[in-house]
Amino acid sequence: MKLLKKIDHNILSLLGMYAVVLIAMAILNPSTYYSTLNIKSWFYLFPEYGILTFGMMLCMISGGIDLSLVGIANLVGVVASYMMVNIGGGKECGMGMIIGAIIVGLIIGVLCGAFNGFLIGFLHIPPMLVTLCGLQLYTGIAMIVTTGPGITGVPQSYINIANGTIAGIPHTLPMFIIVTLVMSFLLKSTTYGQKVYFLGSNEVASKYSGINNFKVIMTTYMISGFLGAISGILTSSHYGSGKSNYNTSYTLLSLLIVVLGGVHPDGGKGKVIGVTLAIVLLQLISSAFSVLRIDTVITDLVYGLILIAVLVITNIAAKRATKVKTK
Amino acid sequence: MKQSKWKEILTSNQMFIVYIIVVLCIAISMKTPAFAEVSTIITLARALLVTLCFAICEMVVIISGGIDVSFPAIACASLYIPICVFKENDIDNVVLAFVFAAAIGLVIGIINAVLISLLQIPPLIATLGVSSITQGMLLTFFGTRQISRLPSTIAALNKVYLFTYQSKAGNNYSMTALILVPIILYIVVYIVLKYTMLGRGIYAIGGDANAARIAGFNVVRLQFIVYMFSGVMAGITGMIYCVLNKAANPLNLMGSEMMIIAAVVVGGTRMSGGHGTVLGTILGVVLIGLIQNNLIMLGVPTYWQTFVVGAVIVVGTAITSLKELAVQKNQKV
Amino acid sequence: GSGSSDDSSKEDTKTEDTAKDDSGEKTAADYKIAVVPKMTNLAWFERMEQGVDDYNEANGTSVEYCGSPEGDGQAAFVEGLISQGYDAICVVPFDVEALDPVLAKAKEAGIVVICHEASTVENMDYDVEAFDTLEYGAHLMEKINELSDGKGRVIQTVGALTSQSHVEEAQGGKEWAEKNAPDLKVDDQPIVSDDNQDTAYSKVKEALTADTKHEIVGIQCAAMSETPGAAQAVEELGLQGKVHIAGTSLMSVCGEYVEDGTVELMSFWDPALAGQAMIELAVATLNGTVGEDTLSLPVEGYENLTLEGKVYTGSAWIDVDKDNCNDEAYDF
Amino acid sequence: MGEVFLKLENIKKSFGGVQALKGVDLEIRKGEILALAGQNGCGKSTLIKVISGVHEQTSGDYYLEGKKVEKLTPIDAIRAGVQVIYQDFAVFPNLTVAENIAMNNSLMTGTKVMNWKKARELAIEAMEQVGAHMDPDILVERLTVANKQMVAICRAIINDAKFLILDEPTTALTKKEVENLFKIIRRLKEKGIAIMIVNHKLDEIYEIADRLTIIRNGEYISSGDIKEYDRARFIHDITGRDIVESVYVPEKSDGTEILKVENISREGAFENVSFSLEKGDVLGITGLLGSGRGELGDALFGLAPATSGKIILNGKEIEIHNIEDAIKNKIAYVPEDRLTQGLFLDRSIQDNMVAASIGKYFHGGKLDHKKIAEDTTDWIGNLSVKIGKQTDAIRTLSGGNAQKVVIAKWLNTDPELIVLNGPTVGVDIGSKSEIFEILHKLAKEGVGVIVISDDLSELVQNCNKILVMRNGKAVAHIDEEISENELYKLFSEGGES
Ligand SMILES: Nc1ncnc2c1ncn2[C@@H]1O[C@H](COP(=O)(O)OP(=O)(O)OP(=O)(O)O)[C@@H](O)[C@H]1O
Ligand SMILES: Nc1ncnc2c1ncn2[C@@H]1O[C@H](COP(=O)(O)OP(=O)(O)OP(=O)(O)O)[C@@H](O)[C@H]1O
Ligand SMILES: [Mg+2]
Ligand SMILES: [Mg+2]
Repeated sequence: MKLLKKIDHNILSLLGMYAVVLIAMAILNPSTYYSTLNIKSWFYLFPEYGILTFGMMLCMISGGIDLSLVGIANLVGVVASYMMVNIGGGKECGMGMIIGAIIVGLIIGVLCGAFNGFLIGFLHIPPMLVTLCGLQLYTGIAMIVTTGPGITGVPQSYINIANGTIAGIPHTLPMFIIVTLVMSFLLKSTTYGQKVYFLGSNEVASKYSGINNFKVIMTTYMISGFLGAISGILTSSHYGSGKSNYNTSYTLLSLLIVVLGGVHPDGGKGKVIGVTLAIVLLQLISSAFSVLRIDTVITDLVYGLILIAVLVITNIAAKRATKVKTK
Repeated sequence: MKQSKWKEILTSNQMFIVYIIVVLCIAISMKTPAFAEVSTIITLARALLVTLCFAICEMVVIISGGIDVSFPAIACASLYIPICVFKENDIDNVVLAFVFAAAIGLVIGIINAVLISLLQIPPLIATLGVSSITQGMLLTFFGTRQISRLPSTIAALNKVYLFTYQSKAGNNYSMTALILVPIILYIVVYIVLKYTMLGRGIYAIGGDANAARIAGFNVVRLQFIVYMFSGVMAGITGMIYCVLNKAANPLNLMGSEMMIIAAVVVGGTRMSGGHGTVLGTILGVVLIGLIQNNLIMLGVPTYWQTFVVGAVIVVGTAITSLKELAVQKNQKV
Repeated sequence: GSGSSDDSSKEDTKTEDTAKDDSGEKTAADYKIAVVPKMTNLAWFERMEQGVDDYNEANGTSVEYCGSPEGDGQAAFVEGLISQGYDAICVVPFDVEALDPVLAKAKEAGIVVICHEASTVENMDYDVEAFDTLEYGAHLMEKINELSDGKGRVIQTVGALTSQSHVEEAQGGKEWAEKNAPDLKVDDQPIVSDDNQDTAYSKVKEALTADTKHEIVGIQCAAMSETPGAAQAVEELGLQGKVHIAGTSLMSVCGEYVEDGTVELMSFWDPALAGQAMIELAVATLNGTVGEDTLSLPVEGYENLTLEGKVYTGSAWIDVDKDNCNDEAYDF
Repeated sequence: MGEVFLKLENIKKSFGGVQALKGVDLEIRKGEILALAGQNGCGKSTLIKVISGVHEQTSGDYYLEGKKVEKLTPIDAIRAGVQVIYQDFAVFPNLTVAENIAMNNSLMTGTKVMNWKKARELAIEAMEQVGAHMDPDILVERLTVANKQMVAICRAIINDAKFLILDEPTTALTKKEVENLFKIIRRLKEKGIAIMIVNHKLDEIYEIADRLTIIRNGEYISSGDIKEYDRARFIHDITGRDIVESVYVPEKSDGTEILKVENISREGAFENVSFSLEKGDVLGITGLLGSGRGELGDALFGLAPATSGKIILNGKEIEIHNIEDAIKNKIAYVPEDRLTQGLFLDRSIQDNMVAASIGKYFHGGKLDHKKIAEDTTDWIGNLSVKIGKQTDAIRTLSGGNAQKVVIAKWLNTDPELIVLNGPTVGVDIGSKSEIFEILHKLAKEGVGVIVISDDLSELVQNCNKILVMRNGKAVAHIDEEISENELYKLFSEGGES
């Protein structure tokens, strides 16, 4: 019991979910679910939204939110594809150009983040609105670049980024792991990380403690934009094309994951481990659904239920543990 | 004194929105003379009807210190379920339909209230969860296909007009009678918010829930009222949407929440709660509606439209927030 | 656990088939086949599901009909299928660019890929079209031309600039007009409706309002929800007979406007048949009995398909107007 | 004396782990003024919240006018005539002054409609009584702390209360306003209203109270007529030890100048203020509200920087345009509003402790969490902060202890100059003297110490230099012993000096 108290309630309830899903599938349809092919397919999918989700997480810990991530991702994908196809010469596009396109893409991501950060940190417009507008703007620009249809014909080596494997393991898995480690280091072991938590828990006090809020906000949204950009590169590589309207469902998905992962929507609280668990959990569930051939409309339902369930359980558990009622 | 009052009014952020609207109207009429006609008002009224209803609910919720992203889902459920049930048992009763819709909205509203007020789950997340649950249930148990042949009395409501105006070009523009719903709604909300303790209580809990509790407000009760109101109105609005389109579609409204929130904030409501006016919200909705519904008349190329809408909202919200900031920067007195 | 029963049912159907099937020719029952629609939440594709179910009824097969409710979930959904031991996947791509690389994976995994409404997919075995989309668009435009005796302006609507078949359809109409109807001016840019009836309604209405000189004589709608939307606008503005609508839709969606003549031509092909055609083509491909320039599938409208590249094209479109709209055959 | 209005017997209250009240008895008669005294965190506010129905006692009996009360909600209490001015005011920032003041009244009468005209009249009348001058139509969020407190007071007095509770009502008021308030309180007392006041300023207690009840960390200590308590016993009962109130005299300064400020000005805040600070000096800055004393502090920390003038810190001239500059030059600032500006309420004591110095724990490519914990423990020791675990949320600490953490947060940046704006607001004598001991020690070690305060007795005792501000100008530099009364003259009188 004491030991249980030690571990975060949220993590506990997540692990509970893992047990449920894994055991259920072990009974219902192990042959397909646990086939190497199926497990491999997970590694192609969750890094794409997982990396983007970390951006959402960072912003939420800082007391904000980033609804523009999908817009950034698509804009980056579109610009990168545009460069490789219209400048680099499509399929025959040289390595130099590919790398160039990726770098430009990442820079654009950071710039979008900087734009968000500036409006939020300097003009003090509520993050929710800034990033909501951001979503419109970035999607809009992507739409202008493509005039609608996706930009196809990117070189094979670019497509390999998200679809290729090393030693049978998709490239995307190590990428995801690296991002995860960096994020947890950034939050736990850097000054910047601590400042994000302070900013998230009390903006005024952090200002009066000599923390440069503007700088921290800028950094936060730029990092978020950077992560969005990575996810954008992966998406466009995965689909072999850049387009303004890929993965529009990821905005809500990432929001849901972050909260599942125990990040407090008012900021100041949240752990990388929790979010990582949540990211993988959702992959396990959606895969289970596709294997069990359960109509995908039920996924919404289940996600919603899980979200509420986890929150309620966590709240009650937390109340039990420390009955300190803070009013 | 008088002078400064005027200055205050003319530089209030609501006036800024008005200025933008005026400029926009002039721009459009220059591009398309047909815009400068009575018909525009009718068209706009029809186009904004649903948005107006949603916006006022959202405003009340935000004033109370919360936020609600579940109303599109609520609306979808409350327009689709009654129609399905009616088709099944070939019932055909427009009044019943609206009552049914309101009831569904009420139930979901109560669920929101329980999660937020009793279980203390942050509003954004609670309503987000409720939203996907509602959608999931709807699509799972009632299917996903659009129903285009509505029961006749419901379809008939679509053709009830207050008056019909014939434009210079000879087109007919008819003002739907349903426009009365938002009109009445806005008047009622205005009175309740300004002249009843209920309304003031909503502002109070939005300003400082704890202080409200200490002062003797029943915070839980107020929150329940707010989310129940939001739910019921979302339900009714859903049915209105269905009537206006002469079709029951369980998905079309999804995703409209963000634009509505933007409209409300452009109208001067503070996300942090406690501030917001009915007039402001009208202006916000009109501005965003104007831009969304007249891009063709403005001659904006199709693939530029997303961007333009975004840009306008950025400006709108920026103005609101900057004015607010200026107020806070003011010397304390 | 429908999942587990899949495999077993597959097993026993195999055995009983080899029993009754004397001509060594394998049938759909011998293969694990999935039919994936653009999205599950359209009447259009519920009709396709109907078709698949009928097919299973008739042939005692267990072909799967499954997909994601929203179009942009399709790629991920198909990716999920690859790992589940299918012999063939029949898919109606929502977004060709997004799906293509996923289909590439499918083919690597040795799965036969059959498409519909997507002639440009690279990584597929064959695509079966009810008809040539460009021709189809031309067909609609032809009608508008006829109704408006060749003079005036025509606007087109598409669900999204990102949806290939819609854009092709519009393009087909425009090209036809440029060739055959010099006085019929088709707008360069189609109106985008997000495949949403309400949006289609207000945008068309806006366009008609702006058109004070009444130049607009026709509207060509590509997406199913647009035709009723456009019709509603025309009707409200009292422009019936002045503005002629020809578009794709279904009776269940647009029936009343066809009956009252606001929509003067509603065309479609029967998704149910299209679905069955995909299945048959998949089986044929698995059996290796394809490849010639012509192919005959036991499905109405697909008896004599002509092959061009990887695309088998039939002649299966159905025209409905005021006069024939009460035919049960079209009532879906 | 009138008959008993409220009687509490053996009230216990615990918040999960924290036992805030361990059996307190309390009795109040109509027409008497009872002072409730005790150290920070001894449970005064909690007791008040129990009385007003905000918290429910864990055990113990509660009698109102002789009748036992079972379950009490805030509105019940208000209806029963219990009016409270809370320590944190509990006013509505988003509503107008008028509405804030009239709110309780409408709630009490249970009216369903909002009558703006009546609200305005009530507000104006109430403000006249208190002698406050505010535009009734202005939003409270735009008011200064003092005026917010005024609003809270007005709100309490307009409702014909039978029992008025004031939890540290004078923390933000100037002497004049305090006198005003006391006049009102006495008038209400004449009307036979029972009054209970919580206050950390002894002089004020002696001035206003008839009886005294003292509690120490949640336990009932003593109770009786104010005359039975001389200063020594009072302090002893509160702290449980004897504190000698002495005047601070720095050891002979070696003349090394730490800070020199020359003619700094800021439009609309202060102009041409000059002062200097030698090793060992503790400089007090005082003045009425709006005299520019607070703004001076803000300027030194770059919150609202001075627009002209020279600042010389340890020999080198420095520019302060923003907070980062101040930090770079090792200037520390303990802000006025502890709750919103000083503390990260939901974060641990440890996090709060290092908030301003997190950068220095970043070496070897990562943060040294072990060192952070150790330093925290040291500071808690040095400043004898009373806490549970140093990983507890800081909101579980009470005024004085929280304030010590805020100070420690800055000492951990080893500053060259520390500016404290109202460091002892709402801090009990015990902690107060401890805090000043710390400051004196710093001064000895050569850190510049500036205390901004309007608690004259505390300044007289603890500062060897005092700068008096009046509407933006420095009107007096005092660097020898001065009596509180003399100081008060300079402090409040307009005109010649
Ligand atoms: N965006 C970032 N990414 C990774 N690490 C960062 C980032 N920002 C800050 N850090 C880490 O924190 C350390 C200090 O950051 P920062 O410069 O914000 O602190 P500081 O300069 O000491 O404080 P202040 O911001 O008040 O000047 C840096 O050396 C770096 O290792
Ligand atoms: N909401 C709460 N949750 C947990 N502990 C609390 C809470 N409120 C008060 N406490 C604890 O109860 C004790 C008494 O707090 P209280 O605020 O009554 O002290 P106080 O006498 O008012 O101090 P001060 O003079 O600084 O106002 C303190 O130890 C405090 O930490
Ligand atoms: Mg720095
Ligand atoms: Mg207290």
